[in-house]
Amino acid sequence: MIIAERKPLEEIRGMIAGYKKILVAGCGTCVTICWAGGEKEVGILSSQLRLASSGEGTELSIVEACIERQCEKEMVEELRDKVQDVEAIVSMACGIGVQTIADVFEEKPVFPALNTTFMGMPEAEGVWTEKCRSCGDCMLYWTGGICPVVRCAKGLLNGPCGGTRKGGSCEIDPEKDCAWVLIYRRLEKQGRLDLMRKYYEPKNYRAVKRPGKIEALKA
Amino acid sequence: MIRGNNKIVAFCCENSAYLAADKAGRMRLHYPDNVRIIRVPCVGRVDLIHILKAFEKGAAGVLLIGCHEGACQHLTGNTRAKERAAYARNLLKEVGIDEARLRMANIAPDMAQQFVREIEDMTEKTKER
Amino acid sequence: METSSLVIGGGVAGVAAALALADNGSQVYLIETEPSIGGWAASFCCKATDVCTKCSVCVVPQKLQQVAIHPHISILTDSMVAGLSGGIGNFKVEVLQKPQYIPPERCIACGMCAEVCPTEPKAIRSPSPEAVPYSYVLDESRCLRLKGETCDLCRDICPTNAIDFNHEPEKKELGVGAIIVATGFEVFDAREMGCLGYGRYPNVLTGLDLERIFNREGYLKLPSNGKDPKKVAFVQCIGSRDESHGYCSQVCCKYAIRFARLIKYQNPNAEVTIFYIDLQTAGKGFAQFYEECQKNIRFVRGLPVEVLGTSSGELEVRFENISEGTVKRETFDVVALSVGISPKKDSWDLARTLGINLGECGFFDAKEPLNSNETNVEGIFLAGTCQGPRDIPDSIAHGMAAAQSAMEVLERCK
Amino acid sequence: MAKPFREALKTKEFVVTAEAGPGKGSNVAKMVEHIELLKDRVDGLNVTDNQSAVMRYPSLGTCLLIKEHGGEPVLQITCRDRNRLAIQADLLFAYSRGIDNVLCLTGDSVDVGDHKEAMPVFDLDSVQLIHLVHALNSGKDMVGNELDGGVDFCIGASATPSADPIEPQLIKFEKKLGAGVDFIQTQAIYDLDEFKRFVEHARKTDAKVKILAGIVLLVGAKMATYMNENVPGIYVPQYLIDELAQAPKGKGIATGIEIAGRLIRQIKEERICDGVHIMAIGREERVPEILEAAGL
Amino acid sequence: MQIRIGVFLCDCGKSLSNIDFPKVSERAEKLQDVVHVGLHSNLCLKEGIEEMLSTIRDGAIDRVVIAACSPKLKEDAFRNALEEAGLNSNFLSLANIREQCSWAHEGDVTEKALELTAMAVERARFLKPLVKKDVPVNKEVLVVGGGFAGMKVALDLANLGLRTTLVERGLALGGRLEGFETNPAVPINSMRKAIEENRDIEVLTSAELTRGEGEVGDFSIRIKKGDEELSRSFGAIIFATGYRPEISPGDFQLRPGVNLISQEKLTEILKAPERLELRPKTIGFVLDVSDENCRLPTLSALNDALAVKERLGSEVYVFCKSLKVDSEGVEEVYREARDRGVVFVKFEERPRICSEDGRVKVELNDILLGDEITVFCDFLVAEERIMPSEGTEALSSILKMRIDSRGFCQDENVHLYPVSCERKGIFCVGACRGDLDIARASTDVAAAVLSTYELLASGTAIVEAERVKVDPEKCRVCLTCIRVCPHGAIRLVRVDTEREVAQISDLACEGCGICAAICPAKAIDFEGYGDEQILAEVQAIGESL
Repeated sequence: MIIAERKPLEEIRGMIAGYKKILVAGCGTCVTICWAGGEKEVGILSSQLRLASSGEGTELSIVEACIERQCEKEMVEELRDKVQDVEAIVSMACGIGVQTIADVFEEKPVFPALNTTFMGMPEAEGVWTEKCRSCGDCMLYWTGGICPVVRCAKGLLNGPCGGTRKGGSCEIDPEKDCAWVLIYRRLEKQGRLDLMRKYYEPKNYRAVKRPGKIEALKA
Repeated sequence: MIRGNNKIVAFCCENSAYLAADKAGRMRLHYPDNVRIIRVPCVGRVDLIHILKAFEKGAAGVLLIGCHEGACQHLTGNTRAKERAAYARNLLKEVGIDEARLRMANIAPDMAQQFVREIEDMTEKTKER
Repeated sequence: METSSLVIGGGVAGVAAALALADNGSQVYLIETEPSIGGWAASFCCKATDVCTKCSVCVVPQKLQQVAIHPHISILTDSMVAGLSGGIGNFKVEVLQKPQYIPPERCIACGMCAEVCPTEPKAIRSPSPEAVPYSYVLDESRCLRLKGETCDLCRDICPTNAIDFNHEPEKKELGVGAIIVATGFEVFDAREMGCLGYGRYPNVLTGLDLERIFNREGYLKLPSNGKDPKKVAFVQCIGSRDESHGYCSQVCCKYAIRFARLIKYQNPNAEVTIFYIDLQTAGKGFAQFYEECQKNIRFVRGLPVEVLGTSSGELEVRFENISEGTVKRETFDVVALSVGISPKKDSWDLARTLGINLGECGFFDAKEPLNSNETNVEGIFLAGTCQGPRDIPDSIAHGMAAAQSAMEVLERCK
Repeated sequence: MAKPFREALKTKEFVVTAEAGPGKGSNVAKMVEHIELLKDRVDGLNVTDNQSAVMRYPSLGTCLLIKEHGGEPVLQITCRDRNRLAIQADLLFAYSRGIDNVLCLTGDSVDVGDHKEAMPVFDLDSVQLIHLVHALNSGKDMVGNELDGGVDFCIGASATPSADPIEPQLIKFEKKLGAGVDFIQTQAIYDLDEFKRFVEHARKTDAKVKILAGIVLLVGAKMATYMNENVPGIYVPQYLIDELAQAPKGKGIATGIEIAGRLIRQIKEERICDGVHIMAIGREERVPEILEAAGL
Repeated sequence: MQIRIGVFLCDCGKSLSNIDFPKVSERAEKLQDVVHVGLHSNLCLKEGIEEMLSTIRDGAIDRVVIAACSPKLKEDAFRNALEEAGLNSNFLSLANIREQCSWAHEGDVTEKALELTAMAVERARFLKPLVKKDVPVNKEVLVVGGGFAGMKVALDLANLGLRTTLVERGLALGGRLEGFETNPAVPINSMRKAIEENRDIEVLTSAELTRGEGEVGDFSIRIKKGDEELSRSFGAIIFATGYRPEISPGDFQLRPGVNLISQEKLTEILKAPERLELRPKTIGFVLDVSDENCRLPTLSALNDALAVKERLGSEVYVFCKSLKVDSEGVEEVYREARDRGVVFVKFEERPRICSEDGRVKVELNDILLGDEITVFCDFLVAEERIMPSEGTEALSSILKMRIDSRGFCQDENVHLYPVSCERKGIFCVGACRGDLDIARASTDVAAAVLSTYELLASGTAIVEAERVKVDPEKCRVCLTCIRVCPHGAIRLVRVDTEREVAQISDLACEGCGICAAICPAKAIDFEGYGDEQILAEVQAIGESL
């Protein structure tokens, strides 16, 4: 799932400075689930914007909306009526949603309210961690299902660096586990340590041509 | 432009703070009449948007009053409210509203005096606006 | 055969029992000698600091609420059991109710009667904030009208015409299948221990006084001068574990420690000392709390032999510090006597009326250790502190347990 | 003119190298001093590559300086700052200027350095780097294109004998040996028994590889405890810390030098390994004293 | 459909003199959707309610706002009245203008009274009807743990006609009581027999819970018995898993061996004293060394001490810090023990214990004598630390219930005492929820039995359907509500063939609204405390009227 977090209010206000009528559009999928851009967050941001502008006496009227998925042109269409009578759009979706809206409503300026951070999963209530960097060349089968590209600070492929801290935490953050120590422990549990002893060639960082594009010629 | 008023919105857990307020009345402990109590089943019910909207309406201050930690009938309601209040204070800071205008308090059903004190404190805090 | 039931006593245990029975469909008569239910616990205070200290007082008002509005519970206040006939499954209980000059179901607690009452102090008492039912009470001994004088001020002003001076004591006969006795306890009268100065010095208080002070005022000030207490002493086992009380009251150590903590919390520079014989710190969730308390509360083993007022208004406590084996004098500005739970003096009468036994300590006697609800009379069960000392949760549990025994009887009656 | 380092590795029975840490800025005077001071007393001067991710005068440049002053440089290359193209290019250049010893490292993370916002490259890891050097040595670049004019590097790698947990480290270490290295240079060691166990283990995988024990000069108890808490893979036993602590004021470093000397002497006498690599971080001028203390 | 709100003001017998009621009612009439304003004096009394009903009955009103005394007093009466008048009982909105307005402030509070009324009116405009409905509940009960408490639960429930399945991890029923030979005689064998004979009790020994899903009325449980796994469903679950005694040698500076014996060992000895080659001269009991805040060790020590006196006639010492006498009858036993010559020695610093020529040497500072004493014991009976029984944590995580700070069942929350836990339909009795003596345990049992009976007896439960409701259309299935619900009342269910969404069990829901507050999709509505209803009140604040 795509994880994002909201930008500081100041930054958002900077973007919309000068506009008097805006649409704040939430997205009902990933960013709702990671508490960043769902209906609830739309309400909070809108309220904050109103408070801030009223605080300094500038007028600002806000239309609130939240749609199923902002990454689908057809779904974004639902916003058209609302978009008509606003000067600008603040999108609370991931970068994909923002761009879809920008494509669909070319004439209107679109501003991102979120920073799209990574693909991850909920670790605990309200905590999300990055798990995949979509390298296009998945190697999880020989790393015990733990991705070193993401979870090792240096993305090393042939084992830990010398920076592993006491107890097996990462050089850059004692709170973070060293991915390779985790991999070692899991493979050991599975009796597959031979996989870790193997030498792995330098990674192919062009497995996916960037910008990525897949044409599934099925069906 | 939002019309300011001097109201204090107090979201009161009906198992504790709301009873304390009733008791204060029964004891005729007079306190400032600018407080508006909104009864909630648990202070954990109070959502950020409720707090923000109260300020949009121009409230001078907002109080979340629940049971003491460890005494919430829903176990986590009051601790969540506490965290939520802390988060809300950041949201308020972002929009340039003095965080002191939002407070989370813990009060037991029989603590009429403490309830009154909370209201008076908040009224004091919000006077010089 | 009767499926309704009688609960004698509207304290925590009685209320718990009544609720349990009523929730299970039995029609419950809850009779209470006082004008309002709730017993002692209703006047107690929450002892939370910044966190809950598990005194359980806050569960009481809710239970009272539930009882007050429960469709299957009829509350008879100012009432007592006058006679009993029949037996398990169909008892006939004779209940005597004092004159209801102001029947609760008619009083809207507007308070105008008290305002106009000419006597001083008023013959019409306003209910305590916790009172259930929340209605005004007329004090026979003070009311001019009842003394034969002509005064109708309250009756005339009462907007609901609730007041009726001609009200007579009422006899009711109730048919019930099972009876639960939950008459509760008496707080030990600290005056009996004259040497400790209770009643003589304003700053010598009892645990009960503290409960009420915190409940009403919310903060402890010196009764003598309204200042913050600086040096506070708690004295344990007052009316427990002595010649005339061969038992541990079970509640005193815990409430004393909680109060000590609360006082510390409200004014951190106060020094608090607890004098004790054996500290009873067992019980769910209490261990950690006790550990915490040891950090800033002084525990001294040994009980004061005497408390004397000094010229400067302080209290000199003479005690034997057993750990050090010395007799010491130390002055405090408040001495709190942790009074214990005593059996009710009038238990005898009820015991006779119901034909149930009293134990040697003066509490009602349970048939066997493993079922402390059963009495020697089939169909009559005991709940709460009338059977032996208990704290609030234990009383509630015991009340529910009594209800369970009663329920079995009622089921058989169906 | 010093003897080539690879010769020393082959022939000398106790090899000594010292670390040279370049400074920030183009002024190389101090560096030259150190080179002059040490070039004839050690078998190799080992130059760090933006050590601990702090931008400095380049390793490559410093190696050239050493060459010019007649010393024997060992080029450290990390994977942090260059991708596979840049690394190969640098190596070709180095060799063309007579720099033929290379120590292959992963490199500290940029997060610990002074350019925290930098893009961490790590296109390769240390094991892959070793393979890459071998490829160059065989006259081809890593994708197999012929080189016009090949190279012949003496290849070194690092190891951390007192890492915890050690097992994953050993596996990686075996991979390095497997890739083929001429010498191993370890992270600082203080606990010799632990180190002996490590050497034994290494020998099992590769009997011939030369092992240089890392010796970091302790300048005081504070530094020692600091390293224990903050520098991964270094562990200074308490008794050494106490020894440093007991040293009279200002004499801390003297004690440190004595400790270093003692360690080196013991390693030499007990033939625990093939030599030492002395790291007198920022105190290169004291290295001679260490050598004396060690009786070298 | 136009909303028609009736506002009923009560001046409490004209006693609320600091409110100008005519003014309030005149202004209230102007509020949106208000079609009737009535001024009353005793709404809380029968006649008052009758007055109100007469107005409602003629159908002119479909929402009722009452501005009077605290809702805590008469809310239910009012709701019942609405029902009588054929209105849904949820179409009621109250303004507390007595306790929290007239009585609470000095001087004229007409404005506040008006605003409170306006808030209630605004709220009323968003009220939706709530329907009561019957939900079936499974009448089977699962009892976990076959010790005294578990057995008693099963028997008592059977008495009340509820079928139980009694799951015991061990080979046989009985639990720890076997050891308690010297404790108040528990009719353990007769209980066992009664259970065997009772057709309403199914006993599964050497069986354990492996999985648990669902909520009160409908728990589906997997039980592993031997190598087969049974799936059962139950309406309620009662935990009676007891405790685990533990001797930690660390607490006594010597290993448990010949001289330092466990309580079980002592019981063996007492059962057959003749087997001892020579009678022990002195036996000591040491308390308060492993856990100063525990009752059970004291209870067994006292009973055992008496038994020793009686059967072995040895000298008996009890070393302790504070004797725990706060259980029924313990003080008496204590006194009896002293009369029988048992010596009680109190200490502040824990005693120094060591072996010396085959005996246990106990050195300590006797605070009553005020100096050091040394006692040699042939046996020292070690104090047993009372621990949660094995697997308590696992078990409670299977059923998503909290454990307390010491690892026992049941969170330390007074509202759960005595026997409830945060999940409706799950009860904890006896020592599994802490250090409870057998008398307290049997009280627990009775309490839990009655609560269970109340839940299940009728086979159905009446609930307010969908008071808190997840809108399946809006639910993003983020699982947040499921994770945060303190009562484990929410689970995923298939709505239409393929899609799963969160659904709240009306029966298990305790109506706290935590889920509604946290749902990032705003998919959860809480009738009575819904966002629009709370916000409606907020909106009415400070509106000049």
